[in-house]
Amino acid sequence: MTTAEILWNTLAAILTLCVFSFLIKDNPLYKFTERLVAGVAAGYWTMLIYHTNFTDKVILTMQNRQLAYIIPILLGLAMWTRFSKNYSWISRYPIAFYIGISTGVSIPVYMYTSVFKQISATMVPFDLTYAGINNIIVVIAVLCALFYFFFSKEHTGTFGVISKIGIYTLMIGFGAGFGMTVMGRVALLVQRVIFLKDYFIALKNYFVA
Amino acid sequence: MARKLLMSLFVLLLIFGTAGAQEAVQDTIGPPSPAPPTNIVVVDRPNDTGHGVLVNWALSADDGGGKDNVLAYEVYRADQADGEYVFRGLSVKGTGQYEDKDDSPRINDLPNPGFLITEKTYYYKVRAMASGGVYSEYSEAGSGQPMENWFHVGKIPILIGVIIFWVLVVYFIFMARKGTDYYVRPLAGINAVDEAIGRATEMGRPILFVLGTGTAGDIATIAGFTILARVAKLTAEYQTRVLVPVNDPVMFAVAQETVRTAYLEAGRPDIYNPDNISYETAMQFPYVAAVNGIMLREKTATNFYMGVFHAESLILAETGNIAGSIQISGTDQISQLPFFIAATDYTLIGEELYAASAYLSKEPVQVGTLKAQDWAKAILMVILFIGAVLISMNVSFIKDMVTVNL
Amino acid sequence: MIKENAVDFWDKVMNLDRRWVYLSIAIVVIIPTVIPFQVPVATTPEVKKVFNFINRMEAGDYFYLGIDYDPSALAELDPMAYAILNHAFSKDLKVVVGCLSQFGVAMAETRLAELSEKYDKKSGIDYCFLGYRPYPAIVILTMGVDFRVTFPLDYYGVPLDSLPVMQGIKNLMNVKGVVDITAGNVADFWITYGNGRFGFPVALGVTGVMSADYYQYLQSGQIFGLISGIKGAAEYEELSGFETTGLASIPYQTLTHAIILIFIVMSNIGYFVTRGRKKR
Amino acid sequence: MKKQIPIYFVLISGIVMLIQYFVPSEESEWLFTYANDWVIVVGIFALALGIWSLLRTEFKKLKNPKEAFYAGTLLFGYFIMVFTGLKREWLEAGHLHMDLFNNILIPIQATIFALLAFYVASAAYRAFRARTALATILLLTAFIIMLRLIPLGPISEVNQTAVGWILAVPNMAAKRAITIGVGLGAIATCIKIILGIERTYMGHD
Repeated sequence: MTTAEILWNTLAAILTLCVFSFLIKDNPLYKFTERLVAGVAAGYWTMLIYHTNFTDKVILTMQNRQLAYIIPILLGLAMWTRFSKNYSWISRYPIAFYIGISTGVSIPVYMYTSVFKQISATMVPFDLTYAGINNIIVVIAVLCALFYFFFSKEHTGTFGVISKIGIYTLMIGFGAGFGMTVMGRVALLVQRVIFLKDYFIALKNYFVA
Repeated sequence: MARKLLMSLFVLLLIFGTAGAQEAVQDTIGPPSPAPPTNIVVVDRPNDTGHGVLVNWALSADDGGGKDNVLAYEVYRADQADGEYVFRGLSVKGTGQYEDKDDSPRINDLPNPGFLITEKTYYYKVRAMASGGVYSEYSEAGSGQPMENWFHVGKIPILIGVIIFWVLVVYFIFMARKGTDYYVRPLAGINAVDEAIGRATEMGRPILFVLGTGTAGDIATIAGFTILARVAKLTAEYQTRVLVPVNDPVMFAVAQETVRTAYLEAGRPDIYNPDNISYETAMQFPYVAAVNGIMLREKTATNFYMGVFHAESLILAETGNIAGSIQISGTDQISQLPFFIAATDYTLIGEELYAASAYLSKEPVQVGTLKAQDWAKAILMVILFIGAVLISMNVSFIKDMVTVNL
Repeated sequence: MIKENAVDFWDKVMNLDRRWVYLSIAIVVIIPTVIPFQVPVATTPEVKKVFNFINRMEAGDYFYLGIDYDPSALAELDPMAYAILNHAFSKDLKVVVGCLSQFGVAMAETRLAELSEKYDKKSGIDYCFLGYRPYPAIVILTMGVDFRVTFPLDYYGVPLDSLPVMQGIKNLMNVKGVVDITAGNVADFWITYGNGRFGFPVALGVTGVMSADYYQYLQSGQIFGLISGIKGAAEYEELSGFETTGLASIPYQTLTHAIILIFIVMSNIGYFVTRGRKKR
Repeated sequence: MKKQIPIYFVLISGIVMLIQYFVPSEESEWLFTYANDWVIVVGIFALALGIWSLLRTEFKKLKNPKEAFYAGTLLFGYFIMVFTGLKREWLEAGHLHMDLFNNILIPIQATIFALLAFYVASAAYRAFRARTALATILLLTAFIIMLRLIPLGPISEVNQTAVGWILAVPNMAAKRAITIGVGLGAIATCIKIILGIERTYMGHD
């Protein structure tokens, strides 16, 4: 490694150790790292948005005289009325469009992906083979779990039993989700440890050579 | 520029290379050639922006019968009936249809020869390919125009679903307005809200409300705003501070409005402090680091996590645990629910997050929508069960009805 | 006296400072980094089926290997491709390699170049590399009819008809089965079109994140085997004896999982012991 | 004016976007991208608000001797990234901006992410206790799944079959049911917002 690379890597290694120090307890080193990364991330994000979205959607559209973009730009500027006490209500206009567009787009998308796709995928044939019996279990478990989400009915008696099976099903799902995730998280930690190891080896080689 | 040209040549080669290579081996004497496909009918491809047609033909007599040696069909297109026919693509044997669509007028800044112009007439010929690299004669040409469509027929089931659900919601809201009282079962996570705010007040420590790492346009985040509104109103009454660190600028503006209005409605605009809602930073993990810092240094007594969460869910919940806070979480993200279940005191699972604002508001109109959700669930469960039973008996019409292919 | 000590011990276990847990995890992650060693990996039936599929074929038998991952999934999927190709070449099987995802070509080419040299295999004689074509559904359907429809030439520009390896095999019906290694939706195309339409035996190699969604196809028999993530790769390496990075990552995983499981067991014993005492 | 008009904006934009979904024409596609750009442009301008709030708070903290160092650190991090990124081409590899990105932002982000390896362990230790039937099921499932990494000979064989079944059957069912519930809850929330029944997020005077 070159001297510059060693220096950059030293910085990265120190910051890595600072974050890990949080595991022992909150401390000034962690607080320093936390504030530094908050500032760097905000600065990076500012310039990224400026050079991409702002350039594309604001500067270029105006240069190309895409008049349709005057409206969203005016709405965007209206957000800035929040700097003033008396006119901050104007900022509700862009928020209204923002929320309105988001909700309007979401309704059919949820209807398709969360409802139709799931229902269609769950309609599987029952029979007495291994796969067929599993299909029966899947359908019954989905129905029971949906029972658990009933809000306007008391979960007592038969209904209570069914919804209990439902919440048990959900818990199996959560247990499985938890168990499956551990591998990926460990892999991330291993990457950091290997980074530190490689750094120390490089450091040793740098000073030995 | 030269690279771009090469790239587009390469793309063209990929598309047309197949046809050229087959023509080369066509002349060799070999097995008998199959009968050509007949009756070419070209119709508009439905449900599109007007840059696609469907080419239909009657199968070759040697496809599935006769000499039974057809492997595939090649589809060719021209601008005029007697123009130059260019290879467009393949369909496997037994298929009497080819979908010819291309909606990019230009590729790599060059005019795209494959592009279909809306309402222009195109001519198609099809020929059958048999084993051994022999071809039938070309079929007679058929013609048709791509048209722009104004309604997506394939989405009709979704439209019906939306309408039925919409009607249910409006009906139950209407009934609630007329005074019908609906029962809702208690939810542990909701019942804990009051207690958790009370605890913070007793301890004289602030409350933390995290809206997650989604955007202000995510519906789960919007559900988070509605819960924040109810929580903030309670904290205003108890005169407890509520800290809302956010990572999306629009979320920041909406959260400020939400909390300010809540304090106004509680009659305490005087104690509203806009600085309690803070924009931390834009990126996921730097934001999490900042929230961790707030939890430990402000010693928040109660933490709410309501919205869209990703991998940070467990980092937040474990740090809250170290700080000894009571934690109530809710998210629609299935992958993160296990961690909230394991590490927080109460968790609103999926739909419960959306129901929470109705529970907390206790307004009859809001509760009415819960009733509509239950009815919708009941209808879906019946359809699901009957559909599954019917499909077991090889009757698929219900499954076909709910299977939407876009 | 001894009993009371035991109770004290479990009390401590129940109120263990979480930093002991952190320290244990740190130790079991650092040890394999400093002193690399190997632990055996528990093999799963779904990986064994893929291994047996390759292992039971005789010299000269054909199978199709799909290499459809991009560099982002390299760490998890490349060891699978490496072990399977090694296994196949060492058994003198004939391999038809194809790509339905455009980044797969570079991955496949690297591995084929390296391993064909190692085993002295020749393109066109011992294996055939078809290259890449877009539209996976159509390509799979046409390969079910004839490879030459979509791939008149192989990746190196040689007509398929002139390749000795392709004499006598016309379409996917003539190969023993399909193993597709992918990080994307190509897997779904193989299930829907490859298995659904033509009924070829299909096995998949997928990333760990994807695996939970593909177990259902294993249950329903739509795929005959599944290699998932780095663990699946390690299993195949263990079974076949051809190692790259898969097995190397297993010590970390096994040790951390073992530590977590031990902690769970301890905390539950502690819970029952201390609860029992409280009852008394 | 202040309260009613925004509610109508929500209603109109919501209904228009809902209808847009069912219209495949080119005009409709244009509308979709255009509306998306509204959301993006509003977000761009709102970023200035967020950054302003962040900087203002930190500048205030500079006066507090206890906090001054940390506030200074944040401001230093922010402005160095802004100044080193002023030109478009400085955002490419080989410039200081990207060196800072690669050696400050990336390692810190990756390390915070890696903390999760410790946290899954401590959460499992604390939460997976057989206090109730529900907790026991959660614990047992997670246990079986995690056991797949431990080589135990014949026990592993049985365990692997159990893992496959859990993932394909109850886990799948749980995911489907939650997804359907989330869908209905989200649509109901959207309808309430479009109809103006839920407007707590909007604020009024």
